[in-house]
Amino acid sequence: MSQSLGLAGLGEPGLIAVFVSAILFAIGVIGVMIRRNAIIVFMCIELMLNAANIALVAFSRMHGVEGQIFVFFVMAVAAAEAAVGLAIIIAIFRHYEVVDLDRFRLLKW
Amino acid sequence: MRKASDVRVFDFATHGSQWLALLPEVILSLAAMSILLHDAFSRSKDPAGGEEERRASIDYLLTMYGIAAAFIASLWLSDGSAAPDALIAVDGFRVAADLILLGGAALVVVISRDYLARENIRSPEYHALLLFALVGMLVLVAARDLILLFVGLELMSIAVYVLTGIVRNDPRSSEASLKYFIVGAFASAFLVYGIALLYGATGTTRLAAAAPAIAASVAGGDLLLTAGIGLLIIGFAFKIAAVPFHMWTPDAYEGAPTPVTAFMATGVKAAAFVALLRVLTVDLGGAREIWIGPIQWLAILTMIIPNMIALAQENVKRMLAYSSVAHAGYLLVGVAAASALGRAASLFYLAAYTVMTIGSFAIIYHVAGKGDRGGFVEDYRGLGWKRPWLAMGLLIFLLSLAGFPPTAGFVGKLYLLRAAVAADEIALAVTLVLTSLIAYYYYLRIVWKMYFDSAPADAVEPAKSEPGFRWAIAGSAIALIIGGILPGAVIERAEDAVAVGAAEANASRSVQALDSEIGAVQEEIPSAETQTP
Amino acid sequence: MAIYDSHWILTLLILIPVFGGMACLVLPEARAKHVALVTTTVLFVLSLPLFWTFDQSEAGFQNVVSIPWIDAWGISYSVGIDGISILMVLLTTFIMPLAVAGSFSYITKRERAFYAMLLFLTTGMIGVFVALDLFLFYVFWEIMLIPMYFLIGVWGGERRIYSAVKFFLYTAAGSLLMLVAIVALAYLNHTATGTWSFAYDEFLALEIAGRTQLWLFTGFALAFAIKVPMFPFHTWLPDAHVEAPTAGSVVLAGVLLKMGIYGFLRFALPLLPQAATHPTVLSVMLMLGLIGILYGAWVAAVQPDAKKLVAYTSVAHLGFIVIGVFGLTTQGIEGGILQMVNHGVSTGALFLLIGMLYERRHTREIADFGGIAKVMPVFAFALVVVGLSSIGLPGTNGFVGEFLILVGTFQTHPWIAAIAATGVIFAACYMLPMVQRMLFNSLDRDENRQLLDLNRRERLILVPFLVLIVLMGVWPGPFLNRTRASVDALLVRMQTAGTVGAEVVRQRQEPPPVAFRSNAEGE
Amino acid sequence: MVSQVFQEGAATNFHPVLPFLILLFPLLGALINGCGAFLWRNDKMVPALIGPGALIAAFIVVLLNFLGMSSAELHGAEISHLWTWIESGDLRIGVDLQFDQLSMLMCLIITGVGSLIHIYSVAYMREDPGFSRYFAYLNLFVFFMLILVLGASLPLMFVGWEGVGLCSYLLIGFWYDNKDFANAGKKAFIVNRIGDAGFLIAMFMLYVAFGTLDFVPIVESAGGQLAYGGLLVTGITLLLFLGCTGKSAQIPLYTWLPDAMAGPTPVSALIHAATMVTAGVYLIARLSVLFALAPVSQGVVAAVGAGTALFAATIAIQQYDIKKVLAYSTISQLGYMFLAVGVGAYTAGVFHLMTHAFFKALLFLGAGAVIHTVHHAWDHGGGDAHHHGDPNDMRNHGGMKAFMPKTWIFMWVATLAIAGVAPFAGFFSKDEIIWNAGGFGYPILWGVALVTAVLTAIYMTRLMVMTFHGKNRTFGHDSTDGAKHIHEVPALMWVPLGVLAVLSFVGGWVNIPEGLSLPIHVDWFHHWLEPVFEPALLVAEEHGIHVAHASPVGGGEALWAGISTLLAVIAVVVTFRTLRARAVPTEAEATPPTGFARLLYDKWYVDELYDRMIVRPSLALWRGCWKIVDTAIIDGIVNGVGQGTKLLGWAGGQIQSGRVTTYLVMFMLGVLLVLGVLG
Repeated sequence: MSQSLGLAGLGEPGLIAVFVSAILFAIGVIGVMIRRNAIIVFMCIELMLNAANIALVAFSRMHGVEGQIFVFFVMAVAAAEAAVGLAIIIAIFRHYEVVDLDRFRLLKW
Repeated sequence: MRKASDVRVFDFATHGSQWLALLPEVILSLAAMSILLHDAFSRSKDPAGGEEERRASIDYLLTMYGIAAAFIASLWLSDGSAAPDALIAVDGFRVAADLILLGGAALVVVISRDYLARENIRSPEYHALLLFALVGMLVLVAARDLILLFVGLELMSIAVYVLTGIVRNDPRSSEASLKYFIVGAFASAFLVYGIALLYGATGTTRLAAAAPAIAASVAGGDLLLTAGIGLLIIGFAFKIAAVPFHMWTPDAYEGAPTPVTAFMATGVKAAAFVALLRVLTVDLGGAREIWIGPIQWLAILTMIIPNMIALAQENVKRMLAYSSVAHAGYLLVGVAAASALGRAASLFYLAAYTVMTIGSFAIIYHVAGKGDRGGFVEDYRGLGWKRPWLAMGLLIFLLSLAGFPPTAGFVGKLYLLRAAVAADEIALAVTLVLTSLIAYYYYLRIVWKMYFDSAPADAVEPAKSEPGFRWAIAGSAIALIIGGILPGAVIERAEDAVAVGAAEANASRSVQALDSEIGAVQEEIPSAETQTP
Repeated sequence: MAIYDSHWILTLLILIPVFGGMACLVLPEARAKHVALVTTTVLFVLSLPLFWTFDQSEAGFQNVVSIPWIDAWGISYSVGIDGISILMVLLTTFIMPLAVAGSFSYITKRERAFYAMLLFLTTGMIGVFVALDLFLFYVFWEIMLIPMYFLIGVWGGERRIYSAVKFFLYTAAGSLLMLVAIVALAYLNHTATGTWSFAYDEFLALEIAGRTQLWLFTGFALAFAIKVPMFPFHTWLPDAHVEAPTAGSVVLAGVLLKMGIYGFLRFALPLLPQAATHPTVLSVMLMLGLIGILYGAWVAAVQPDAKKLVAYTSVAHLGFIVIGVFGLTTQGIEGGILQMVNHGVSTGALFLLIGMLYERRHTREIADFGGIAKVMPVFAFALVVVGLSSIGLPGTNGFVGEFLILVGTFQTHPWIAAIAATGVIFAACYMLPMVQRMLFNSLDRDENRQLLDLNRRERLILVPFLVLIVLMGVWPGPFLNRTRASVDALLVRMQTAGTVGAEVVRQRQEPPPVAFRSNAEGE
Repeated sequence: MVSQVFQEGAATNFHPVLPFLILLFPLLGALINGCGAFLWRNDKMVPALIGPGALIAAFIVVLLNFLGMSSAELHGAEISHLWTWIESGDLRIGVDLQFDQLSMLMCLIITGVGSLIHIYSVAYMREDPGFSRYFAYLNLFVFFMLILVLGASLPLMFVGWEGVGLCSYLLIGFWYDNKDFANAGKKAFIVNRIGDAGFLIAMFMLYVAFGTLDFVPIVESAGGQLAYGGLLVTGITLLLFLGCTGKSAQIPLYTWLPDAMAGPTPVSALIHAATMVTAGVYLIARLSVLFALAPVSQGVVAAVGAGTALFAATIAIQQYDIKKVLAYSTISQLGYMFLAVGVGAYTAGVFHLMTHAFFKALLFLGAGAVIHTVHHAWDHGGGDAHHHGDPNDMRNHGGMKAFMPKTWIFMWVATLAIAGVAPFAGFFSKDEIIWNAGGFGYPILWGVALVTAVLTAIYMTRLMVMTFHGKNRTFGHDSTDGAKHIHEVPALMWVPLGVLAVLSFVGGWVNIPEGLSLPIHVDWFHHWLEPVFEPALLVAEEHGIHVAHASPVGGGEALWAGISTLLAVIAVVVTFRTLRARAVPTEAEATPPTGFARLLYDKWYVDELYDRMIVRPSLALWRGCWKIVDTAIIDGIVNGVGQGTKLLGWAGGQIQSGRVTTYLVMFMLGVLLVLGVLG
């Protein structure tokens, strides 16, 4: 079947926004891959979420408000996630005194 | 299925009807909050005395009542219906899922009681979080809108992250929750991005309504849609712990308090699967040829690899963790079938799987003893003759997990096989049986330790269990046997449920959907054959 | 005998052991053996009249009960017997009481569980033989594994765990593939008729393409070949036999091994006739059978362990049955069925005898004995008679079966049968040396001089075997007659199926072109 | 015209009287004595009465039937149906007894000679603890032997065929606590089974060809069914003959018979001389028509027969064990019979079968008497160790005629009979065989037969001389206490010898061919068996085969009969004189012979050959199957798969390193996979 991008209705700026979001997402992924520090890894994940937000907003140019509403949900959830996440990191910091992901190896194999 | 006359229709025109449609969720949330409030106000000055115990048991009761009420509520919903493109699904599929989840949760709560007392986990949030997670699951299975789906998913996940790490003074627990959290967050990012792309491709987050758009973009080979579906699958693959997104599972399962592990292994997985089934095989049913590839691959990998790794496990808890990953693989076969038959099979299997998994985890934490760190295969030597009933329970759960007649596990496996064969997924079917052969070995290993070896002199007798626990185990075991000998009723319920789902899927006017689902209505020829030109 | 008209007898046979087993589990340890004995005896007495009430002119199923079970899948609880299964059912009910009685002094620990397992096993075995719904069949087929797994694993010898697991996985491997084949059949049936069903007779009506038949046949054949066991899938058998307790070995050899053949006769052949009569399939099966005969005998001949020796002889005997069945002639198949019973009787008895010896000396090494005929004349007599029936001496049951098998197969595959006939030589080569080295030669070991001859219980156990050995040897008519109608029906089905079938039943339509017939009638 | 014959046969007025009794008596005897072996072990009275009694009773019934038959004009066979044995498809095998002249004759021999031997056994086995067991076996043997000859179909005959094999096995290994004896029994059974396999296959071929396995229809329709000299009939007959070589101890399967002498001597007389070993001859006679149709097979049978006769005779010359000598002599005489039935002189074969039954039984029983005596002498005479050698060894006998004159005389009668000296029984039967061998155009075999006749005379005379003549060596050379302990056997033993001696003398007179141009000529025997062999003879006739009236080198029957007798007499006399002169060393001081004699003494090393060529290689092969194929390869694969999977699992587990970062990497790989395989 012929492949198409399906971004027809998206205007110039929207298109740019989508690509930005894609790049941002990629950066986030790479960050997660290469960093060892739990906090930073988590931040990179936030980056990915925001990339998604940008994409949503961009698409809502094409499809109307639904996307923007979603963005708010994502933000809210991300906030909750951050709260819990940091709490967890603190909890484990109590045990190990470090936040280096590769140091947590009690559970393996 | 039911006649149109006595169907309770939720049109969502009035606000009330939405609340009613969400009644189980609402009830559970109220229960959870009331628990939080209750122990907020019943903080006693001196932790000494029966205070703690009393509060614990009140929490316990509140939780059970809440779940029971929710159960009744979803039964009440079972003869309701809503428009196919409604925000919240009101259909047999959801109700069936609700019942499975609620039942599972109830079991978990019951078996937790001993555990919490033994490990002396006093934090009252335990039950609250469990309920919130449950709410998330129910929302997840009810969602017809990707936004709602995302919210439900996160609600569930976040609560479970915390539950995993609830034993704060145990590094393993914290480590487990961290691993789970990091990977989970990573995955949900993919999910969100996937949803975004899907939204971009279809212009709506309410896929049921988007059938034409999907059809169009499938026809047009729209990359946006394809990528979106891909990311969506990845997001779910993490939740259902499909290989290779499963790496966190063994660690998280091992590190988490065993009842929570049971909850994760059943509730989370079940909810995610039901959502996946609805999204892929119903809403995106028209795009089967897009997503079937990844699903098949995940299924095969998920069946083979964990089963093999489980062979080499000495720690029973971890072994069961791997085995539950493998079961996700079996369930993926049901997804790949992409038919009403497949959905019904998955529902049945989920029900059986929930019971037998929780049961076995309960027994192994019981055998592991205080600290929940033992539980090596060697510790089971001679158990069969020392604690015959406990062992017999475990025996039944293991046989069911292995898919051996006469247990529900066997019927479920056969059900999945049937779906796979009917969908012409012979390769998957064969993989399924061959991998379950591998699985026989490590399940049997525990059995032979229990019965063929005699206990060493210094073996520690597992503590006596409290009646509730015993009833739960006995009940589950008997349920599995009955489910294996007389599964008729359950099967009919499952097929009924998906039949509704299918009927409504028809309503979404999509050529592909129509084709692939008509079949489904009278569980039909492989959808593969019925692709439109 | 109202019950035998009301058909529920088979269901009773299936249910009684379950309750008996539960009774064993709950009653006091000392009572278990008696409960088991009573249960199995009742079972036998109940089943015996089947032999007379059975209508041998009827090719179809009798005492049929069919009630819907899992409607959604069109699965029904349907049981019945025909000429192929009746002897198997009776064999089972005949062996069980003796196996139980044979364990009275052998089993000393965990008796409750032991006898319960034996009884559950009985349910499974009878179920397999009477099930007319493939789902039901498969359930029984699998259920049997668990009690056997326990029998070997808990009450077995040193390497019991290895053997038990080997047995379990080996057999399970086959049956899982069979499960796929069954489901596939059900699905084919569904596409043909639009309804789901696992009923045997519905599958019989199916028209299946040749290629598909081959695939399905492979699925079934593997499961059955492992169960038989056919070379090269036989290695689980010696281990299982050696490690299993006497009763386990008796049941294993007496009944379980028959299920493979029974499966071929009941399912693989009639359901997939084209595949079964496919020249390649036939020659493969016949070759494997033939190899089994020779190979089994050869390996048996050099075994130092009496029990292992007998185990390998089973491979040889079952090889005979396989070529009899796949020779696809009346004599071959009837002989095969008869030989299944014979093997059950004689090998069962052999294992009992070896068990009795093991109880006394706690060794099975042939070399540890010698000359014990002097101190155990009754034992010696029994062992010789049983051994001779096992090597098919005319006048014993073994001969009738082997003879029919060979006569039958010779008509379609002369060379196979001719080579198989040399099996009688090798049979002598494994049985006589064992008999000699155990019973004869000089009684030179003190521990052998102390041996006590069989006690009353043991003699009583052996009597039925000996009677049957002679009876079936000189008057097999009653047994053969009951199989006839069903076997002929099967053969007609095979004949209409394939090219091979045509010549198969040649000798059944046109009378042999012999002149004397006419003037013989003339006289 | 074949059918006409049978039309008449149908019209006969002979009906067997109480046929089943013939079988029932020995069977009951066996059962009672069998119970006795367990219940009243030490009571010698019951077996002593039941054992011989059953035989005599059977003999009487047989005699009645025989008289009835001879008074009636019977062609074809009378079948008495007892019950249906095997019925499957169109294969119907009844338990039917076939009464015709041949089976009647055999029954007479079996029960008659059998009775004598049973009586003899009572005394011979008197002191054996297994007395009752012995008679149980012996009766059982007779039962099976009668089934063998009376069975109306091949399978039923096969029952007897293997049944007698079983009893032979049990009786050879009767003293089973002696390893060699037990081995001998086992060897006999296994070797016989080789032949039986041939028998079985032949049966299958017959069934395919005829659709039945009953003798009557086969014999009747053979001519029409099978092409003369066709491959099928040749195959069938050769396979049948393989069976015969096993049962009747012919090359190449004869090796079991000499070992079989391990059994009690009366057993050797009954089973390994008079009855069982002749079953092969009987089988060929029974199915003579098939062999008549297969000239090739006939040639083979005749050649093997003659060859065996000569071969065994040569060995017999150098044996010292009296029973071994007789054993090889038996093999040799059986060779004669096969030569006869091979060339087509069926009557001659059966005739020799009968006479041989008389004199060979006599010889064995006589030998038994000697052994018995020596044994006793040693037991009672006590004496030092070296006396307790092998009572069978002729070097421990010598000069017995002084102590046991009756036995001595009887033995000489038998010796002259077997040597073929007129007018003893052996003369007539053997002469007819030799004559026919020449007459049917087998000059070489004819020569062989003549030579063998001479050898027979020689080794038998040697036996007589070493045993009965010269000085007694039982207690060493120079010892006089032999007289004290060696004495004639009791009447219970010598009376049967006497009866047999008479038979060995007159037994041949039932058939005095006019070719001998003696004053009297009797062809009763020929006439008696005529109907049985008629079909075969007809076939031969149709294909222009007939007896020539001159020997291969000219001269009539009378002349050559004279010559052979003369040769025999000369051989006897010469041997007697030469050996009388020679001093024989006792077993103890004897040294094994050297040169060619050694070769004969060691029986041409055939046993060793078989051991190296067949026994050891197959055992090695079988071990290989077990250790290599089974354990190493098949189980190796099975366990290998298991271990391999486990190993893979362990390896997979190692990836589960515990590092989240690894998990994330795997995650990304998964992402790539999913995106890669998207449709």
